[in-house]
Amino acid sequence: MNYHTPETFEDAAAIAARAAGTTRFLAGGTDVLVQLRSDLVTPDDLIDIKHIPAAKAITRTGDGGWRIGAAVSGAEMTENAALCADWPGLVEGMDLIGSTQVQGRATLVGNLCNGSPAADGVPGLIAAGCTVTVIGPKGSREVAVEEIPAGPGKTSLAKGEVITGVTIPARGQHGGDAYLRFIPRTEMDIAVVGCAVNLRLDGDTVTEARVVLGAVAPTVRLVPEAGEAILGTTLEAAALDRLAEAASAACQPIDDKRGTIEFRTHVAGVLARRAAKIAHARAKGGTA
Amino acid sequence: MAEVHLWSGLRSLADGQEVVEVEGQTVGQVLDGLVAAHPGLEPAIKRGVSVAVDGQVVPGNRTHPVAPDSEVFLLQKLAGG
Amino acid sequence: MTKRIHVSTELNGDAVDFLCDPRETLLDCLRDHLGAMGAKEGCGTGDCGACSVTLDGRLVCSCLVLGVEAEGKQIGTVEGMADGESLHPLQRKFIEHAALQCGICTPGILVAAKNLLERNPDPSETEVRYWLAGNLCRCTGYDKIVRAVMDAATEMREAS
Amino acid sequence: MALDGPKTAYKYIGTTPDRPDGLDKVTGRARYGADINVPGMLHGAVVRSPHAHARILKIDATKALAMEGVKAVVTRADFPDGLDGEDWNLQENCMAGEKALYDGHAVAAVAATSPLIARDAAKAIVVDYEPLPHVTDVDAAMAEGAPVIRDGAADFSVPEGMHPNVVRYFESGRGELEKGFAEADLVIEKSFTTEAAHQGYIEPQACLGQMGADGRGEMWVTTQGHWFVRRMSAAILGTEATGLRVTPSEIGGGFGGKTTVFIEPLSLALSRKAGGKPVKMVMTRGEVLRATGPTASASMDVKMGITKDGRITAASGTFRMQGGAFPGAPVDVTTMLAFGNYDIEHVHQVGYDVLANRPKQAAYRAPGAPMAAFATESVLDELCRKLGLDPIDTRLKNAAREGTRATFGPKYGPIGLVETLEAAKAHANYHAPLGPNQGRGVASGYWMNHGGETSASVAISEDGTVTVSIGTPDIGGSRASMALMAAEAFGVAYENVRVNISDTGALGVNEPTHGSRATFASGLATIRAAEDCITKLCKRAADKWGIDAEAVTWEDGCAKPSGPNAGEFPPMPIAEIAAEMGETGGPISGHFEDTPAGFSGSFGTHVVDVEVDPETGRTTILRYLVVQDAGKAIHPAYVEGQFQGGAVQGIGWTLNEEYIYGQDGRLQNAGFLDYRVPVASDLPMIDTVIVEVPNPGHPYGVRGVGETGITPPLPAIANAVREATGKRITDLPLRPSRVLAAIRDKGD
Repeated sequence: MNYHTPETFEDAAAIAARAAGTTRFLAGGTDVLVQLRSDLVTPDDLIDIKHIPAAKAITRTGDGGWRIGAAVSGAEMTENAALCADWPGLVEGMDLIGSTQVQGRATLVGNLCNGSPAADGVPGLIAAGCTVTVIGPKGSREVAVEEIPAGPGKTSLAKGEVITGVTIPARGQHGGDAYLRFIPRTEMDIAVVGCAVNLRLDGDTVTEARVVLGAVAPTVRLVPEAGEAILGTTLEAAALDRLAEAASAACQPIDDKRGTIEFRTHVAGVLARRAAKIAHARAKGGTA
Repeated sequence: MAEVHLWSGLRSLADGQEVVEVEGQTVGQVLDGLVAAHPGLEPAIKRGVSVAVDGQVVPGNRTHPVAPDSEVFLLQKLAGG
Repeated sequence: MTKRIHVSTELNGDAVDFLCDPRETLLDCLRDHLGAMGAKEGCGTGDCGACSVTLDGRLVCSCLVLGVEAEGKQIGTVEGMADGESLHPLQRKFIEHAALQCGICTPGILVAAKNLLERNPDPSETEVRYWLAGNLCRCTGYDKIVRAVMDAATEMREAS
Repeated sequence: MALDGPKTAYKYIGTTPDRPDGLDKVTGRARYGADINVPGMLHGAVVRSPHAHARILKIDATKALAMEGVKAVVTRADFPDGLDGEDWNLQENCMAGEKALYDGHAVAAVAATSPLIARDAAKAIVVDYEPLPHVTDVDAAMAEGAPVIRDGAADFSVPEGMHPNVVRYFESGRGELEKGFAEADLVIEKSFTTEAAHQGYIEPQACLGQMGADGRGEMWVTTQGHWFVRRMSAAILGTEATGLRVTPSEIGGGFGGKTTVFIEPLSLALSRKAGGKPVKMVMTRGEVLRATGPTASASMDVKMGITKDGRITAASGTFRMQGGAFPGAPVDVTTMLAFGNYDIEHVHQVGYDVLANRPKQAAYRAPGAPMAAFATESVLDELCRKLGLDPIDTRLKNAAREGTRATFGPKYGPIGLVETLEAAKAHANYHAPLGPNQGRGVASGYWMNHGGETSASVAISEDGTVTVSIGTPDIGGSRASMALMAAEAFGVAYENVRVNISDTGALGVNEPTHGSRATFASGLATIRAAEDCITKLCKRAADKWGIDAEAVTWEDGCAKPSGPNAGEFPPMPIAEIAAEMGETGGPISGHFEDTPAGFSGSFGTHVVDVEVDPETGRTTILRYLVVQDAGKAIHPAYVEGQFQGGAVQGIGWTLNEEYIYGQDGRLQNAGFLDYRVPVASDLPMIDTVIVEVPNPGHPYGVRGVGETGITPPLPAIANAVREATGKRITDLPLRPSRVLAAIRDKGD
């Protein structure tokens, strides 16, 4: 295995483009090292992007949004009070991944590139309408986050392409987001179901809504029908019922060691309802 | 004569008896006496049994004394985790 | 065999270096190349926390860090907790509260708890439990561990 | 010098000093199984079957042996033929012969100059398999047409006509069941299942083995019992036991799982083949879960009858257990202890030990007891609920006590079940108010305990301090307990006692630290060896004073004349006798060897409060109380630790821990990510009450306390979930999907 430490993303992409065998980018390593250790994937070339200065930065964008470098750890995000105030749901999705120790290493972009439908960090990104910057042999492009996952363990990235970071839009007025997941324990599990909700309100009434489900389909899934179910409502009981129904209806889960089809389908509705209420309270200025 | 109580799984090996009277002043003599009287019991005893004499389990101790009026139970052998 | 890489790093304040295969984890390097056996491998997948160390002050699982990544970093392990003969309050409280039985998880838990108290000197029971959720202990049921951490925090606050 | 019955007043016993190994363990200095590297050592790795059941057609190691740094490969062909009984089982489990019997079964092993090379070489060994039909479920394995795992494995006890996978059969009971059930006002019969749970010790199996062509060698190993390692390894390798000297490392948890061997004989075989170079082997977590012993899984039918006023009239149970591809599921214990808590006139138990394509089960804390308790204590709870009876009062009404004839035959001596029930009833937790979706569950449990082969030595140092040598590895602080008992016996300070765990070359044979026996048996041996020593110390004093040895007594660390008739001499401290021992007859030490009887069981009662999320089926433990009889708590903090640890292992087994096999017979959750042991944030504090009903069979009244604690949680939590949800769930674990399905099911 060759270990590379490029200092620019362009160099990183070039190494990957040249490489003949299996290539992996190393940021937090919390997936790559597990695969290495269990002999699932032993890369021929391992490209550590942490020597790239921009990869480690959390910065504000000109329009009041945020830019999270590809090697920023979950702990660094959680420690950024302004980011947490803007996007508590997005950050809590990231924060739920693994232990304190894993938080010291794991990255949002890594979570996305691992391609797991159960990735806790991803639903919040999609709900917030984030994009990622992809650099590759053909130059740079900005891609909506929901276009990256392509199936369990798969992404739409081409050979030699690397994500440099995530762009989060400006929070704006009267907005709130939330992420909830269901796990059997209180920590340390992979999501059985995950749900992110991002809302904007006019008074009590929902004017924008994005609902995203994790672990109930081959990829993290934006569910427009679920968002529509609560548009123009104040999340009264009937609206929440419609939201839960739409969320459950969008599920195409599998039976596996972590949950059953029936369970995932039901709990997706439960979580959508609960997350929407939290997002609503946050949009109203609450700190729930 | 000591009275030896067999667990029911052993009774078929001892002509259906639940209680067998055996001569013996020690656990070892009692076990030997049992096998002499009922050879069918040999594999079970060879596999290992615990013996309770008057309520006290005395595993693997063939020299433990048995009085004529002692109550002897054969039990399945166990150790633990 | 892959060519081995030279790594210069700092372990508990001392400059050290070692040669390693790039596939070797920091945990492998600590234990097999630097002789620091305090960090343990319980799972190799970041699920048990027995290998907890700090890397530039950040709590990590050393099984999820490559040895080559330690270049130029500061590593903190359980071996660096006591100041000479004087134990860290957490170390003393773990003994006092019987917060260890077999002790295999203890080094990782001590490193993690020290990192917590450096950030949050007055944690609630719930905060302690969630901070330590990545440190499995199979012997104690965590009760005495949580008590020891809370008690050490109290003592450290009173002393400061 | 012998003491008459349990002492009652103590100076050291019952105090909680710092454990002697504490400093090493909080500083990272303590050395565990993997914490050893020696010059010239090789590293081993194991090739494991990816099939649940397959004929091994060919093993080709040519490529592996050609790799740089690879020094030896062993397969079953490197082990002797002709073993039988449990020795054959162990050999076959350590290294597959004609067939791989479960996913993860070892088929070859390799030694190389680095761990990475060994891993790469293991991947380069090519094994041709012919996959065979498999079965992993106990009921399926007994059913007609199930694949036969090993024909002829059944012993004498199995009745005619059973499937060949049924290898042992147990039946016990007394009275007339039909008459008993006829006397009942309410009879309930239910079927239950429990999944296999793993001991989950955080330290994987690890050893460093060295053996020459002459069959002599040494081993450093993490184990609960190094004499077992020696005997089993020698048997598997066909060498003499004394040729192998085994030194136990510090042990990172065992809970029964480290009472047998897996990689240990492989490291010796590899070493022997590699010219005697030491070979270090360390299992990965995946190997631990796939290939070391979890406990058995169980399928059970239990029927109990009760009168309106709460008297149990009759009970019967059928228990089917698979313990992997070898005989040994602890169904014998299950049948024996199933109804052991209670005084029941008419009782009957049947047990089946069944083979399945799973790893060979190993002992796990009270092996066999928690499964039975789940079934029997759930049925009793249901009877109480249906009749509106208080669960503690009902248990008190039926509780076994001194003189009760146990359901397995003999009469109980002094036992503490009643005392634990009374203490639980008086505890605040039993009266705390409950909110919506919350429920309280109660259950009791029992473990018989064990004596076991035991040797101990006590030696006096030149300065009068005391060295105790025992042979039971210290897993949870037992060195502190031994030091306390030695301090008490000698009347010397706790700090003046050092306790060592001796290697197999330095002490007589010892059984492992298992069966809750270490504090009982090694403790008893320590006290008796100390008394042997004290006799000799008294003799030295008597000689010096010129009086009869019988006229000298031992008190507070000093020899004293036993009365005015013995003469007027000032007390002679141990240090003074020790300083002169070279000139007064030589070194002074004491010994004790026995397979002690006199152990007595420990009963416990647990009370748990849970809250169940009605929308997700998730169970949260709100409060947990353990009350258990310790006989006499030597070091109460570590007794509490045993109670708490046992309870939390039981919580894990009940809620989320399980072996999950796919249709292909492969284990799907071979890691701590999906084999979900409880984490700190899952739990509340675990409240404890130590009850002390002294055991007359131990000089200080000790009962083993290690195992009982895992028995009541399974039913206690299920009973609490029953109250919180209105649903009786009869299958473990109570994973959220199962609980939610029960809640959403409109039936009862």
